[in-house]
Amino acid sequence: MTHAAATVDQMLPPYPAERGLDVYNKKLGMWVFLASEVMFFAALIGTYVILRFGATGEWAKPGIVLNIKITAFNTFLLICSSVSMVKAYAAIQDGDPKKMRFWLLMTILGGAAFVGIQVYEYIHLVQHGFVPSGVREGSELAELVAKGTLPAATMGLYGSTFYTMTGFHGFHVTCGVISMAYLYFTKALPGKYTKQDYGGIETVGLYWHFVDLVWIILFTIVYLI
Amino acid sequence: MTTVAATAHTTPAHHDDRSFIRKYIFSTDHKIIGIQFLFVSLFFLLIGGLLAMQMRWQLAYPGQPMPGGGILPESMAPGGVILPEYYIQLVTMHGTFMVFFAIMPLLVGVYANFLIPLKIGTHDMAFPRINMWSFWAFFAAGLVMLSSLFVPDGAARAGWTMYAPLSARHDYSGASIGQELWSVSIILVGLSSILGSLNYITTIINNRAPGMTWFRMPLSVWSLFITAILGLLALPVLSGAAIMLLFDQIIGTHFFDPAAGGQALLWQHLFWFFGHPEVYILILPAMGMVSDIVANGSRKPIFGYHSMVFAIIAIAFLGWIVWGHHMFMSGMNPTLGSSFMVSTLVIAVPSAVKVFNWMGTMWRGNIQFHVPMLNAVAFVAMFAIGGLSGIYMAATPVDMFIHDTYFIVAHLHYVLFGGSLFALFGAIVYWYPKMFGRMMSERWGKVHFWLTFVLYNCVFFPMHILGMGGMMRRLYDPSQYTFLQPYQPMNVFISISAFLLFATQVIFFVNFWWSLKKGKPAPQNPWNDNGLEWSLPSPAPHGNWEKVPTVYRGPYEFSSPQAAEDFLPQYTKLPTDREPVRAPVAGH
Amino acid sequence: MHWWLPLKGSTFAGEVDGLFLAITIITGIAFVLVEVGLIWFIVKYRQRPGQKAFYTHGNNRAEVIWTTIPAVTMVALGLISNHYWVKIKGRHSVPANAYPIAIHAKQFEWQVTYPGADGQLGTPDDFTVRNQLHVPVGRPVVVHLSSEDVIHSFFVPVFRVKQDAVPGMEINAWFQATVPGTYELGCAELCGLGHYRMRAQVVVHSQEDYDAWMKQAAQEASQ
Amino acid sequence: METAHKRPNYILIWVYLAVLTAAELALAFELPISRNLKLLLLLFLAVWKAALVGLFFMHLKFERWNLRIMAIIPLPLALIFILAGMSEHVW
Repeated sequence: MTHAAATVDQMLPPYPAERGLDVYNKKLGMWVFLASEVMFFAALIGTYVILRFGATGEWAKPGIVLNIKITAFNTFLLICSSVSMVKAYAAIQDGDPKKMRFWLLMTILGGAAFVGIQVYEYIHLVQHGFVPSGVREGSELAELVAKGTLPAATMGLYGSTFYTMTGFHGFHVTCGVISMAYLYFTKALPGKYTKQDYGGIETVGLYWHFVDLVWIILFTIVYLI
Repeated sequence: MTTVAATAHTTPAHHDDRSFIRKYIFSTDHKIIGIQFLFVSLFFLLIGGLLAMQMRWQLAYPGQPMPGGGILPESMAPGGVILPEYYIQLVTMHGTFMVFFAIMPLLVGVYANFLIPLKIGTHDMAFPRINMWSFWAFFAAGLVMLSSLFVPDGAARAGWTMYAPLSARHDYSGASIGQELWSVSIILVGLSSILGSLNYITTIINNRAPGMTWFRMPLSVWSLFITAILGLLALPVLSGAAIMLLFDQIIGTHFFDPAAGGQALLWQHLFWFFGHPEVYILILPAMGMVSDIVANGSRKPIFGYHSMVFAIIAIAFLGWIVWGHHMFMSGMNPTLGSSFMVSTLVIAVPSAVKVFNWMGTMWRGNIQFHVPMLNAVAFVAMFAIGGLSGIYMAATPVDMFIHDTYFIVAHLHYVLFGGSLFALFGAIVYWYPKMFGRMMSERWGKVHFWLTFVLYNCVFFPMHILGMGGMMRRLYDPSQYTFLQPYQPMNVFISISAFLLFATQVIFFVNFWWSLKKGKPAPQNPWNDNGLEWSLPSPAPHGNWEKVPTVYRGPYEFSSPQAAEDFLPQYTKLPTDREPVRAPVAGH
Repeated sequence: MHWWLPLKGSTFAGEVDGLFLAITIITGIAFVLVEVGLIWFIVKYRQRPGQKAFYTHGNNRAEVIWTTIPAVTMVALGLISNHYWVKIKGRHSVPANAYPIAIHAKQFEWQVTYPGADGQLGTPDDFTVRNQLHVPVGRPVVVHLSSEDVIHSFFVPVFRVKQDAVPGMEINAWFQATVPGTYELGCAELCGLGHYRMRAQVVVHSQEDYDAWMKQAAQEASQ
Repeated sequence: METAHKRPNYILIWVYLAVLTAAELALAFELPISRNLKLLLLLFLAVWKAALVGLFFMHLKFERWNLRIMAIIPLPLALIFILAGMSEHVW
């Protein structure tokens, strides 16, 4: 398709064409994109695993620097937003745009709240003295390091990997919230999604669930281990 | 449903009422985007060449003022004499420009964009607007990289491989903004490649013309498809690594800084985990296009089409498990070295299969030596040398001696210049008529080819000897070492050949520009080829076909007994051909 | 100037050179096969009026042959190479009686620490000399490589030995010099703007000369 | 386009995910078991949760195999990289 806006049947594979993967272009494109996202996070997570595995000395025990309670709540929030996304998808599949709009709005709010809480968490951590380069001198955490509660040798790596991994995850969540909000105002509100054509919802949903999936891994390996 | 679908997917009429900006600048037409990539990356190819010339001057005449070097600022070359800090910028930037901004976009940006929709028979890419963003991300990356040459303390200085911690800490390299701009630019390159790759993959999987089955696709499309998969999965790793490097440089993280617990080898693992698939990104499309051209020039079907396809897939797969062969001497776990050595040697097998199949294609052919064919044959000959010299460094004990010497420099230039660039010279001439509607000059093409072929060997073959003599890479002044002083005449010989080689490229550039306006108008199918793109007028119109063509056979039916001429296009319907039937899909 | 490899100065230089030669023979055969074949085809099958190319899509037997032969050759080469690799660089390759020398690389010099009279590193009689590597002939020497700042690479062409010195790691490399004389040690990994002048002198002594040099150098260092 | 498959109970998946998260927290901070066993169990739970999201929310369970392959291809590559990187520290 060059420039005709084919609004009908967006969710069918191109035709006439040789048989491909039997899914429409946008969905296939999103899966291909997600494959590359897997490799991006593999680089970040792999770096963390390798650095931690090869670190000389102990790694900080979980729960000392990071606030587990608030992050657990955040995890729960993201899981909820994932389920509300899939509810929106189910609603439009059943041809109920009103319900779809409600659940999409819930997803956007859930995602935005996640980002908000993460920003709050970052501010809190920096105030306590946890920064990307390690522990700020003269801070609360520096005293813990001096007391030996936290290992001095690996705090630099801890800060580096923590902020990079969660930061890029947060960036992805932000992108997701922005694109969902864009779809909400330009497509969902004007009622452009129908039982036949809800490709935008499915595609952005795939992205959103992927971001949730990454968080599930990150939460476990960064906060709990 | 079928009827609805069909109407929804018919092509718009061909009248083209887009404004100039939509048509030529922020264009979403895959052919225009390909041409934009072509102009920009040819420019960077020229920049990369100019940087190489300065290096060659310093290597041949160390410490002597470079002619015309007076225009360079004091911080680079006072009085035209190249400083060591400028020399390592030259080394770094030559590699970076050639790999990321010349060869890779020339092969993938230009030819994946231009050829995929034309050769598989579709109107455009699956996501034309994402395609446009891919170009502009690349353009921005190029501008950032170019601008780094002009910042106060100069461009990045750690080699194109940016080994940490030299690259990660400014007090080690002596450059700050330049290093950071390098990282930023590479992140953008990664973004551009990912956007491009996802487009190519989706388009090839889903948008092939009726009858264009997987095993009727031209090898160029096959190789571009596999390349896109490599790019899709490798470039995000580079982007991730470059982001971490940038953080080390600007916000004080410690990923690659051993002084604070980081790991220096981690950068090498990340970089080469991307870097080795990247090596195949830089050669596979060239192989694919050479296959097309060799079959056309020999007027014979490609020999062993299926084994060619499987060789591409095998190379791509093995390409993921050989990255450690760049790190044999890095202090890597020696057991890991053993396994990387074996996988590296094994990857020579599919490459050999490809070379033998090209030869098999030429065997008992009726070989026409048009300019693309000359370049394609040169590709086969030179790639064979580059591939064979790779075996030396794959064998770890020998690599212990030749690693980081000019032997490596010779090897990589035999593959990248003798391989990719010769294929590109062929491809540019071959598809020029479909891009611009005119032919490039045959005579000047031949002059350019022969001069390049001879001079190129004069430049890079002696580098093997230098490497065997133990001359290290990236040396500002080899005459510092007593044992390298006797090799100085050879350095002078290489440099003079390099200057002439560079001058020869002027012929190509003049031919290219002159033919744009004054070239012979191109017929629809100047090379008597079988591909779908030749069913279109030259240049191919916006939207390509009114109605996508139907494909009846494979792309290499040359000299078929079924046809009177010595070619039988994929879109020609013979009385014996049946219409392709597509299995019904839910919904259609 | 050599047109082939430089002087063989260590015990395994001959093995490395032998492997180099073997690969040259293998690749030489392939090279001749490909290039002569190409030229032959170019001449023999060039376009002639009225000639039509032979219409074939390939030959499975040919494919099998030219897949198998390179595969077998490459695996055999891999096994042979691995034998030497394990011997030279494997994790247990350093001979037990090797004479220890520590080299600390920094931008842009080699700091060579000798074990002194007791032949042990880490004792008070160690002394350090800049850019001078003296080794006894006919005795395995193990170099403990470390780096102050960035990655450097310890490269002595006549010994055919190369090993990166990586900050944060201590890497051992060993060799056994066979020919007394004066050679050069260079840095093979780009390490900054002074990379090109990061060189040192390598002197291979007979054992008596080495002992004499050691005594004198220790004295000079202690002053 | 009709959905060919029976729709999974999304709320049930949600409950699963919430319970598994709670189990992870309990495992990480309450259970007195050896560190390695804890590590193994936590990773197992994480993969389980990730699989639930992938299979049901991203409806991979209901896709054809060739699309599933698309999602699976990067995983072995990532694993190869991580294992090679880790093997640097065990010799």
